[in-house]
Amino acid sequence: MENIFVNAAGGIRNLLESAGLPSLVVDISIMTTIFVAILVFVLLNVLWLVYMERKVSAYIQCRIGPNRVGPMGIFQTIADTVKLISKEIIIPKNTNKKLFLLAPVMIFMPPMAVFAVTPFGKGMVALDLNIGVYYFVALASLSTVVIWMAGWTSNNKYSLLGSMRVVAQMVSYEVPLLLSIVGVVLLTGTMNLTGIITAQQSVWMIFLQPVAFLIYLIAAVAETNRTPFDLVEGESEIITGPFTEYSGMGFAFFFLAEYANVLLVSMLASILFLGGWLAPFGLTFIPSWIWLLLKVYLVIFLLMWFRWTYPRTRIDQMMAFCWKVLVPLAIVNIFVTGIGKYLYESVRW
Amino acid sequence: MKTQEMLINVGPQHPSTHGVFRVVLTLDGETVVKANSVPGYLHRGIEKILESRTYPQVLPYTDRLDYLAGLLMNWGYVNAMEELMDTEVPERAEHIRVIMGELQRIASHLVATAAYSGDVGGLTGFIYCFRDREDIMDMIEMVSGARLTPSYMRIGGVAADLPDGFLEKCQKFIDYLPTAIEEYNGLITGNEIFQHRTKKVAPITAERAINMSLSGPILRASGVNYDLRKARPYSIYDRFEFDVPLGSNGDCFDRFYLRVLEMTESARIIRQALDKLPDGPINAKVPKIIKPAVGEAYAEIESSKGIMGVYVVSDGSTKPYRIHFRRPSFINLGHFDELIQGWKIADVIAILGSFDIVLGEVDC
Amino acid sequence: MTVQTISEVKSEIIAKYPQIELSEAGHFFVPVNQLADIMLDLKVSFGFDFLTNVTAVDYLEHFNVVYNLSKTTAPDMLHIITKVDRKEPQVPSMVSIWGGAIWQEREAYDLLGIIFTGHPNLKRILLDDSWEEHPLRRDFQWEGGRD
Amino acid sequence: MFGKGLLKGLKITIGRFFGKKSTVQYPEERLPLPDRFYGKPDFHYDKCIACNLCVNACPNKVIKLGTETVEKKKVVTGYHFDQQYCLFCGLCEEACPTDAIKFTKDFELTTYDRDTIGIEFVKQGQIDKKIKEVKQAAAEKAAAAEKAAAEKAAAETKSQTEEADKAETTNKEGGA
Repeated sequence: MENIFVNAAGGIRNLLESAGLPSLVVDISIMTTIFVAILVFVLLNVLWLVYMERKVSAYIQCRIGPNRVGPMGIFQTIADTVKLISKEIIIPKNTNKKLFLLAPVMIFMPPMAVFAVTPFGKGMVALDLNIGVYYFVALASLSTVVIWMAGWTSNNKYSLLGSMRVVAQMVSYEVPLLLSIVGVVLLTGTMNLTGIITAQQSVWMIFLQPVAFLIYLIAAVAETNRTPFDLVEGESEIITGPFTEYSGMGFAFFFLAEYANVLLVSMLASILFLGGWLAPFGLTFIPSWIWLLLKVYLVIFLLMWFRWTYPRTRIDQMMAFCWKVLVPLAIVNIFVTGIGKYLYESVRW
Repeated sequence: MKTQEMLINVGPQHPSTHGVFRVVLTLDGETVVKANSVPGYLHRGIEKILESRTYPQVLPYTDRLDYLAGLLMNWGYVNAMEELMDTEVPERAEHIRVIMGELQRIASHLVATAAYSGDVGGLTGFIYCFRDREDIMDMIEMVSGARLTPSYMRIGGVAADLPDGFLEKCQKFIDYLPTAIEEYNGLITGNEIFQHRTKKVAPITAERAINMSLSGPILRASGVNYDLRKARPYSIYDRFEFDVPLGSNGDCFDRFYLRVLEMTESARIIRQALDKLPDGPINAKVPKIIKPAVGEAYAEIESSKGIMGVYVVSDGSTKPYRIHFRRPSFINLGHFDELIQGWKIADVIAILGSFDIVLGEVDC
Repeated sequence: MTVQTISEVKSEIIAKYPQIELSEAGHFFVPVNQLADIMLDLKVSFGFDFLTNVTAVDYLEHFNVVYNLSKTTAPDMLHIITKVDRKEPQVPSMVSIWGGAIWQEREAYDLLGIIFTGHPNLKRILLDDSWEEHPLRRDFQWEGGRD
Repeated sequence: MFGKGLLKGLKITIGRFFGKKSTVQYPEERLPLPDRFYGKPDFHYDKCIACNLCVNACPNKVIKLGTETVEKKKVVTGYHFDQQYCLFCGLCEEACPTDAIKFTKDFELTTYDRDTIGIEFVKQGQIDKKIKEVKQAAAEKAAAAEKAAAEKAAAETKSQTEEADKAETTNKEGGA
């Protein structure tokens, strides 16, 4: 069980090599297989997350939620997707058609690209980049541009307001997110995600960096545009913000991309703070990738729980909270971490 | 660099204008510079329709004014008719009216609480309030046969006596209500994000509130103790013990929280009315064909949104010459344009929610 | 201060303004040319600070514009009627005295065509701006509907 | 302390997450409807006395009652209920002296087109039967009346003769 995916990849490689193919072709086909596998993994998870969100919200609200399509309504998202695919894509007048249609396609790119460097289990990483954290921070913020693109080309004032908010919010919350990760990087001394996980062998980062975890969590909620920071969509104020004019599959892409982002930030939270695929209490008979999934879903549940409990903040309050509370707190955290590390090391030697 | 003001049209199709209300905002960034309300998208000409209806036939149309408080609208009309005709309503009927009216008030305030929670983005609070409102709707259905449009009151009494099992059900609900209110307070009122969103937002001073003829929870949130049930008791409200909750700042939070407090007071009134409920007839002796003498009457009751007044002019025939409704939401909204200037677009929704308008009533 | 009953208040008002006619039902009939002054005095000297209701009735020969005033401190209410010529229905606006009249007067203008002089924004409120008639007038003709 | 309210909210929602659900799965499960529920109207042909009270009570002119006078008796020939305009206020039910119009608990009133939403309660068979009954009753009554009249006439002639006899006797007596 533990090495089922690693062994499968090795098996394919052996098979291709024994067929006498040149090593470049073998590498390319192995990479392609891995990326397809990641894509399938992400899409399946996203579909499941949509279903899960509906179920969690329903249970919190004393309801049952989807229960008609399949057992417990488990195929509801598939039915919805089929419906959305079959719907007409309406393009508003006086828009830049190419950009308008490009935005929903592009929205999946940043999260998908980041998944390339995330370790899914022991030895299960497509690209073991030594600056994984840096890569994540650099790429994740790209979705701002895509959402801004969608809002601007929609030629709708609500979309414009929404995309203005996106830029303001994402750019601001990028800062505390980054600063909270710096604490972890300081302690582990590496930017490689696998390295960060193995550095947590003795103790998880959440116990060494509780403040950083809290800041990361709050910033992650803001980065994924979820309540209490879902001002971008803010359906009671600006309809659905930048996505107001999208219909059919265009809308579905944005919708699904939100969950891909949720998956991504939760995965990083578990990698950076919850020990990634490390098994707690020595329960190693459960495969590492299952442990990672369990942790990821714990964080996702936390995000959903927040969403269905809290109201939305106002734009000025949200920005004030970011710059006046989170950023100073994160900087203080870095200082404390640095001093702590220095003291700890000087005591040891 | 040059900035430009933006004209944005909120409504009539917008998720949180509580119906088909429309307001044209001039925005500077996200801040409102100028606002222009445009009601009337639900105007059905009820006052004109009623010119060709007989007096009892007016009743079902009053349900459709404030459709979240149909019984109170019924009451407003029959109250004016009883003043016009000098009818004495039997004791039991008055008690039933108080019980049903206060239940309806709780239901209406529950919707206001729910919608407000939804307006600031907390959908779970919305569902919780609606879950508990369902019990009241069941009771109203049990008594009148319809949930939203009860048409239950009659000139000189009520349509039918309380059915078996109602009293127990009502008692049970009143006993349950405090736990429900505690839940709302925990989830909505006590939430810091919610408080930041609503406190100190769009305060109205007491003088301004009186000058703009605001009424109901909005007026009382500014600290003006003017509740018709106490100030000018109609029906049998002078016999019950209850307090009029008052706000101090007149901001969105006070307007919201006042409704939660009023629910408790309504429950208190219902409890007393249930204890005192006498036996006896439920209808006064009213002629079969209602023909009031030539004259006119204006009477007011305290509806859940504010002062509901009905002005009836009789020309001595079976049909009213003119009926005018003083609809609280309509008059309260008159202050809206002025109030939202200088606030953010998110606040506009919060302020509108705190006004608790029902478009059936605004547009009539 | 002694508490006055509503009838005492009414007789005091009548004593001050003999031009007001008191009907049997206790309604005040105020001539339209003195309406603004009397209303202002009712607010300032008699403490009627709350304008509850403004409406109008069409009697085919004339309009009755009806005002209901009350106090937030006492249960008193006044029912004031002023007769307006039907050909030139002009009434002074109460917006400068009670801001609450702002939408009610617009409604009366919209539905009955009474012109409130001095109103800051006398436009149609419920009906569309392109509408031409005033539907609550008794001679309003329309097509369709249920009757 | 800041954050207390936030935590309390989380506690409430997690409690509800594991708590009892309060929804009803509609087509399979249904809530009981109270007896007074105003659903689809129902009309009892035999109870109707064609008094027109319900037509006059209706605020929205929903009911059209057709009557025909057969043998001096009003027979209902049509009772059209234009359901799309019904306000479900129950004023017709209240006005009816014989409970001929009643509201049932059926609330699923949607139809696919406008033509089928109005209900014509009276069937031709019912009218024919009623007219026949009325005619029969009238005929019976007429026959009975005839019989009675004949009997009466007979009795009258008899009494007349008796009276005449009496008169005669009195006259005779008087004369005597």
